[in-house]
Amino acid sequence: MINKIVSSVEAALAGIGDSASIMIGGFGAVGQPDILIDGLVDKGARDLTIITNNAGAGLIGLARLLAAGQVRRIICSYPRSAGSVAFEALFNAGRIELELVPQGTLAERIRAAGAGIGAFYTPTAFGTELAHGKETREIAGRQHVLEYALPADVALVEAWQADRWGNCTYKQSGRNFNPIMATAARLTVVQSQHLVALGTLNPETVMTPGIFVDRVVHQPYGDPQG
Amino acid sequence: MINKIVSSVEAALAGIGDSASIMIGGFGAVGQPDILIDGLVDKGARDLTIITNNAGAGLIGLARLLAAGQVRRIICSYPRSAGSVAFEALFNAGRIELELVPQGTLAERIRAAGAGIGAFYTPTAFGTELAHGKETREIAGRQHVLEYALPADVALVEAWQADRWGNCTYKQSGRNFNPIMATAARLTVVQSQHLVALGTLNPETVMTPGIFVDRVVHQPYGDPQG
Amino acid sequence: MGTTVEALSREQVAARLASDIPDGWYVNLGIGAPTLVADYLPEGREIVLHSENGILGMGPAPAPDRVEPWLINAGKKHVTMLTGGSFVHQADSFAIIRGGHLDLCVLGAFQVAQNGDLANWSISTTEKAPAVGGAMDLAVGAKHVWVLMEHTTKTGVPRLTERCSYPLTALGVVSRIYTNLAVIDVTVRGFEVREMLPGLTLEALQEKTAAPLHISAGRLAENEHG
Amino acid sequence: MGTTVEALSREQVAARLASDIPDGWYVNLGIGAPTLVADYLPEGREIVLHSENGILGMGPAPAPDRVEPWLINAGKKHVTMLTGGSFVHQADSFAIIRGGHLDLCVLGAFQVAQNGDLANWSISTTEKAPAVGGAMDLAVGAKHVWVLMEHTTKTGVPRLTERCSYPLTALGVVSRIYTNLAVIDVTVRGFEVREMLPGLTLEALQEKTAAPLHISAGRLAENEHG
Repeated sequence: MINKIVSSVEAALAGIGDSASIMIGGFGAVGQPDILIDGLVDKGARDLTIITNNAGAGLIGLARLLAAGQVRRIICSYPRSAGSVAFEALFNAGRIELELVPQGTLAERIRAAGAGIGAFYTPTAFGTELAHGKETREIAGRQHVLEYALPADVALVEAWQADRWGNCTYKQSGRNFNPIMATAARLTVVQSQHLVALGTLNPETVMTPGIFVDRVVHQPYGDPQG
Repeated sequence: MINKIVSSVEAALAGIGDSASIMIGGFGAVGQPDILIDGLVDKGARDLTIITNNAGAGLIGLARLLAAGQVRRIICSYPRSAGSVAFEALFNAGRIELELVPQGTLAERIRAAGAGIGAFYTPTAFGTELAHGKETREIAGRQHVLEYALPADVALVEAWQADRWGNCTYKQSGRNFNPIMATAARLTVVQSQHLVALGTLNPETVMTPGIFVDRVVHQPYGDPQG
Repeated sequence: MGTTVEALSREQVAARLASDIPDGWYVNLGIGAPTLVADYLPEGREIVLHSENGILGMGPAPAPDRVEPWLINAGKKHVTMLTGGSFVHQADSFAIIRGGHLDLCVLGAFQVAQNGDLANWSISTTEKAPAVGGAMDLAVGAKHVWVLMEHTTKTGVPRLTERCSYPLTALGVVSRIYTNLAVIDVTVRGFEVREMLPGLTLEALQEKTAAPLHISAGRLAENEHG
Repeated sequence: MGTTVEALSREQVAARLASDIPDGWYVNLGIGAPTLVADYLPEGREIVLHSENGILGMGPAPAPDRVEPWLINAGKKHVTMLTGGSFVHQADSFAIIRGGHLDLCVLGAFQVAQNGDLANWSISTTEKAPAVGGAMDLAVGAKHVWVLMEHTTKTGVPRLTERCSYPLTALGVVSRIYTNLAVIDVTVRGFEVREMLPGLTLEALQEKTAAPLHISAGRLAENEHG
């Protein structure tokens, strides 16, 4: 029998060690799996590489993980935002590495990793600093930049509903990076607002099929914070 | 006001001329837009390039278009099947060109065209005849083949439900190539079993957002034939 | 600078730009000033707003008592959904952008060059905590890129230049610029003035512009007849 | 060929293979003989079947009066859905395959070489109407590739060879072969016999095999103890 549901955040994060690369879903606070991030803080894993869109705000969620000094490197598109004080303090002090990636290229690199595509050519960033040193190629009369798949050891995902097979749905703009990150990591851990019985989710509208998911922990967390 | 609904197959296919490249959705008979294909036969457009998974069966749908001698070239993964007599007769007589593409590579090339990705590296077909003459590259210790985006002039799609903005859903395994083809053509034409009022479809479960669709024609066609 | 003409407010520029968006266009409004365009979309036109975080058919800000906590835009502000809207994940959202499906993207800018080069993401290569978000994808992907900005910096330095000195976002992509003084097309000839504030002379506008201004053919005709 | 041992039927080989599939695996069964495996999945194990045309959690064939016209498998036969199943489109279906998310793919074959090379899609480079489908994607994508085939052709030509003479499907991918005579692992040493029909000698099996057979370490130990 397939049962991916685990009963605690600790069990959900078991085996995640120092130096892991970790994708974290969410766009701003919406769809960001804060409880799992808090679990990472409690766990104390260090030297992490974090792959995510933003770099957190305030002192909760991702910002808390950054402030705890557990992150060596962040790969993201938009670290600067209202309240991104934790990131900015680390960055200005030279205590965190930043790989800045255009948002669409970040999404596509994550998707490529999940889809077994080794690399791809995108027109985005051609001729800019963010393509500096990268291979380029003219395709169909247009200049493109070569970008590589971006896999991770772990993906932390926030879902709206999940069942014991790991099938998930998301809520409104909480979908964002969550479904693609779920496909791109060796270990995909879902924090779900609701647990539902197998068969509750309509097969036509499952957004993340369970094949991509390893563990589900029920966290009726409520509305996005911050 | 956005209203993509047209009242006839003729209007749905207006402007499609000789030598057009045309994607046709469906896997086998399921999700194959037979009424639009019949419309192409009636229209008499010739010298077509058809991009699709199979090459039709019997004497309906795609097989009928082939038998009518309107297709110069077909790009597909699995032309041979029970009843694919129209294709086989043409192929054996040297009267149709075949570009055989692994099914996943076909799907990915179509998706790439819709997503503005110029080309990508896939491990599929490395070292086989289907990669003959293609560029290869080792990425992360694995050999890959370079494959290019495959766009088309027209995509013919079968949907289950559609609204006046062109938002679509599909039914069960009728989904297959339809959503990705809808993204990859300059003109996307949908044959839909049901028309629904705007707002009927749940924003969370629209499978093809209307942005990808140009025309919708209502065809309560019934179950897949053949 | 010798002109007594009252420059337009940001709101007025946004309204001026909004009036040029045709019925039925799919439009992304960049974060910052371009977001204001949403408040001035002409009555009677259905214009579908896209947001990078995965929304099509975004509506205005909600009443304070009708906030949906899970529904935010790319600027991380709460929004609403129009009837007919839909959600997509991040890779699909940027497939929409990169794949050329948006009719228009409105972006803010630090500088636009006379060849259409855009600089809008960073003011220096040594900036602390740089952030790019979806700007580079939007700039290369949308069918039309219109810039909404002040004609000069606060200290009077022209933003329309022969060549951008700030880091580039994309090459040769801007087709039109709406400033607080004029509407200017970017053509093969360079900057072509389409419209100026009443009372403003071409000489006065040229004084605030660091590249040659041309009178557009359309405007010439208008002058001849008027 | 000197052996009086009765070879297994296709159904018996399918059942033998099925008994080795662990609980919880995600499995794709290739068209043809591998499809039979579905009929012998062990009771009490939840095994999730994937079908290339976009199904996860495929169930057995329906009763004649319960056919769903829109629900077919990759072999274009009507199937059912298990509770917990879901549908995906073609690009996502092959992202599952190529991305390494399937635990197992069972394929038929014309030939398997001792280095794991697989030839299963074409018997000649001049074949009329060749067809490849998803075979090449499945072969490179699944974590385990098991082949189910007759040990020799009808005329007695061995299918296990030093080197494939037929066009390749993929290089070095097969890890195990289930034939009507034996179960054979493909290891760094080449073919290792894991299991033979009772009464069959290694010599008799070698006679029907065009590459050296080794006794697997596991089997040796078994012999020593048994």
